[in-house]
Amino acid sequence: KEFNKYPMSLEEYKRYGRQMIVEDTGGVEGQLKLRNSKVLVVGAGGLGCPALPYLAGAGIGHIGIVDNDVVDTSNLHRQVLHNSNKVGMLKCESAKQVLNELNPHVSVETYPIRLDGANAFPIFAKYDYILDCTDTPLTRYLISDVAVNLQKTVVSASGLGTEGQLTILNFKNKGPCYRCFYPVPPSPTSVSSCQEGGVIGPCIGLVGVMMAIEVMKLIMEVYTEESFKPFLTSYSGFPTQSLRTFKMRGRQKTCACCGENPTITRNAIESGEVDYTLFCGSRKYNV
Amino acid sequence: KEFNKYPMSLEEYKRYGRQMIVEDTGGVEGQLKLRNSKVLVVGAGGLGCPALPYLAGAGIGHIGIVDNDVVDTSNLHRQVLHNSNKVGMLKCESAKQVLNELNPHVSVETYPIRLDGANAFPIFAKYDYILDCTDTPLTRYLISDVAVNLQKTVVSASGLGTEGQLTILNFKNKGPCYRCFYPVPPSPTSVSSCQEGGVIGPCIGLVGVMMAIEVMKLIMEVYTEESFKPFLTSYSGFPTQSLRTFKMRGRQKTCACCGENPTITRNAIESGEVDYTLFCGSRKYNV
Amino acid sequence: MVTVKVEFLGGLDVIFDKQRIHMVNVDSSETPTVKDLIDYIVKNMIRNPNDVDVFIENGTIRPGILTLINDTDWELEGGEEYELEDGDVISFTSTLHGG
Amino acid sequence: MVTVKVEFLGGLDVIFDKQRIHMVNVDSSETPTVKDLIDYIVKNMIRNPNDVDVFIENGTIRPGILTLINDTDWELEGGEEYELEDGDVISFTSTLHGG
Ligand SMILES: [Zn+2]
Ligand SMILES: [Zn+2]
Repeated sequence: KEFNKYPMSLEEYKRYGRQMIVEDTGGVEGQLKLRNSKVLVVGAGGLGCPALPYLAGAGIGHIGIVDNDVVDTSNLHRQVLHNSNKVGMLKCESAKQVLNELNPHVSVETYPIRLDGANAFPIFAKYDYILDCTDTPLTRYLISDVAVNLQKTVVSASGLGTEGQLTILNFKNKGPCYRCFYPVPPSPTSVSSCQEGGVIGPCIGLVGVMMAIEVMKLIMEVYTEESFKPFLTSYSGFPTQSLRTFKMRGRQKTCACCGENPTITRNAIESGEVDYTLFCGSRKYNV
Repeated sequence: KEFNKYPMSLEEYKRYGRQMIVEDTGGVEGQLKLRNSKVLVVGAGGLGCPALPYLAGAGIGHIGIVDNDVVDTSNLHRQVLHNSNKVGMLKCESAKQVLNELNPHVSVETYPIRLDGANAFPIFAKYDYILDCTDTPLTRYLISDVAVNLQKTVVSASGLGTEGQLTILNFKNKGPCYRCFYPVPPSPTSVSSCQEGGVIGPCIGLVGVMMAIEVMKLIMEVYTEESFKPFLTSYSGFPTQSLRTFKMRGRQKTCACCGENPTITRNAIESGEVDYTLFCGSRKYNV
Repeated sequence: MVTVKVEFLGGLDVIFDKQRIHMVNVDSSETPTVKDLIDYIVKNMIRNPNDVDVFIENGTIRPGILTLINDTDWELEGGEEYELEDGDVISFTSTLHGG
Repeated sequence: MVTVKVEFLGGLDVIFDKQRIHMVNVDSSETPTVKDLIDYIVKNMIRNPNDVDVFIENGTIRPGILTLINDTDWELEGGEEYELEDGDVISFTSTLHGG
């Protein structure tokens, strides 16, 4: 009973007070929603680095980080959660250190693995929301497919050069998934990742911060089944910073994953029947 | 001669390579501009925290940080460059530690002082660009006034709740200053700072990241005297994230600071003749 | 009669039932100006008389509030004397100071 | 003849002289559709024939490129059969994958 009367510690009230008094956050109730929520961030790179500290700062109770890559000097202009002393360290571990120091009330789990059809399900199942901060079409299809099969909502974003894109996939298992937007994968030759294309740190960083805001809105139920409309927001950093929100198609009945006769089932993904390497072409991708 | 042939070290080429291949950055030449530039960030709070690591990451050679405040638990939901172990430490020193670890090629100077008319001039004089990351109208007038008198361009931003604003002041000593936009200061009772009004961490964070992008554009001369048009960009985080850019008035001939008959001169500021406390009313402000 | 879209941004919506966007019909013998719109807002849209000071000071828009006509600073459009046209978007935004 | 604004976003501008925005006049015996616009773009606006594959695959917009009609997904507007009107904004944006 005492516990219900004061649902948070004094330290938490102090820590989150400035955020709780913003009406849109829903006060104590909203703060408890954040504390009880579990968010999985796939990729601790250019998007994950700016999203993660804001998620931890806001008090999202459980954060998972999937990344099997290690910190490299060439990452540091944009992956600013890491640093020069951490070159060679796993990005997920580097990020976890920072988050633990930022907010000890948040539990952080790391998964230093390369995400695939076999290992994704048990990990995703533990979380409420997935942030797709990866950098290849392969992982974008995989994350969306697994999320649809586990009924999870995904905040998905990407960036290159001075531009970025952001969308919400499989919203409450009613919104469109990645395959609704992109039923046919792009040919590998047409895809450039940031490794080849280059990227301005704060431009991809801004999109990562946007992802943190979107998942907070999902948790605080700013988006409802009534109010949510499928969208894709496009960011340009140069010459003038701008955001444009495109109204997008809804869930497609013909979608191979979320449609009426899905072939991209859990079994097909876990068994390797859906071959993401083949599906997206033979070029090697880095998660 | 050898020095001119390879203007940067191999480590720098590796560190900045992904950024240098973005056409808008101007390659090696643009990178050298960043390395040679000196940026002063006034305020290591909600705006400064996200701007600073991107400035350091991008390789801006000299960064100054003005802040006399110490880290408090209630800051950490939005001031994510600091952390729980640094509660009580000067924010400028906390930030400097992080930047030094992120990029040892960047020199960071700290100024743990409360900015005023007497101490601002010698500090500002050492820098090319000023980022106004403060949180009171008092400091916004002071920073703009000093910058105009020293012919410095200012990137000025602010935020509250789920919203933010960003503008460039005194662009190349030709654009409008803060007083051109706001010749009469607001009455103190009408001003709410984040202490009272509340703020969502990543919403103010996004605006801070925007500031880093704007100063990079200034350094890389994306904005020229021909292309620059006075603007104010307005960000909303809820319910849909959006940016709107308003076309603003140019420099005003009647402006008390940058106009034809200025009364806000260096002498008037340094001598205390311009009393920023009186000017903005009697309410106490925190820089 | 002229119909314009009026926006209250930067937190100004608190004195307008927390509604940011309003469609407003301004009636006037001559072509209505922004000044007429401001008078209309003060008379008809601010419910609590104590809130008038948040919007108006010394007979015009309070210092610290920017007025935009179709996303352009009203100083560039003639200020209070700007003549409203159907479909114009008039935005009032409080200047933020937090950081 | 119909005049529309065509935008190439997400890096697609590289095959159009690095220009993002183009004003395009589409002529057709009947009312021109987006399909006619795409044909026009391929025939008249892509200078280097090698670049056609970046834009078109199997006779339609390449997978990975989103087509927007006035900021709305063309799937909601009738796709290729959408009939162009003066002033329409047709945007093509390459999907980004970097992170
Ligand atoms: Zn689908
Ligand atoms: Zn001025």
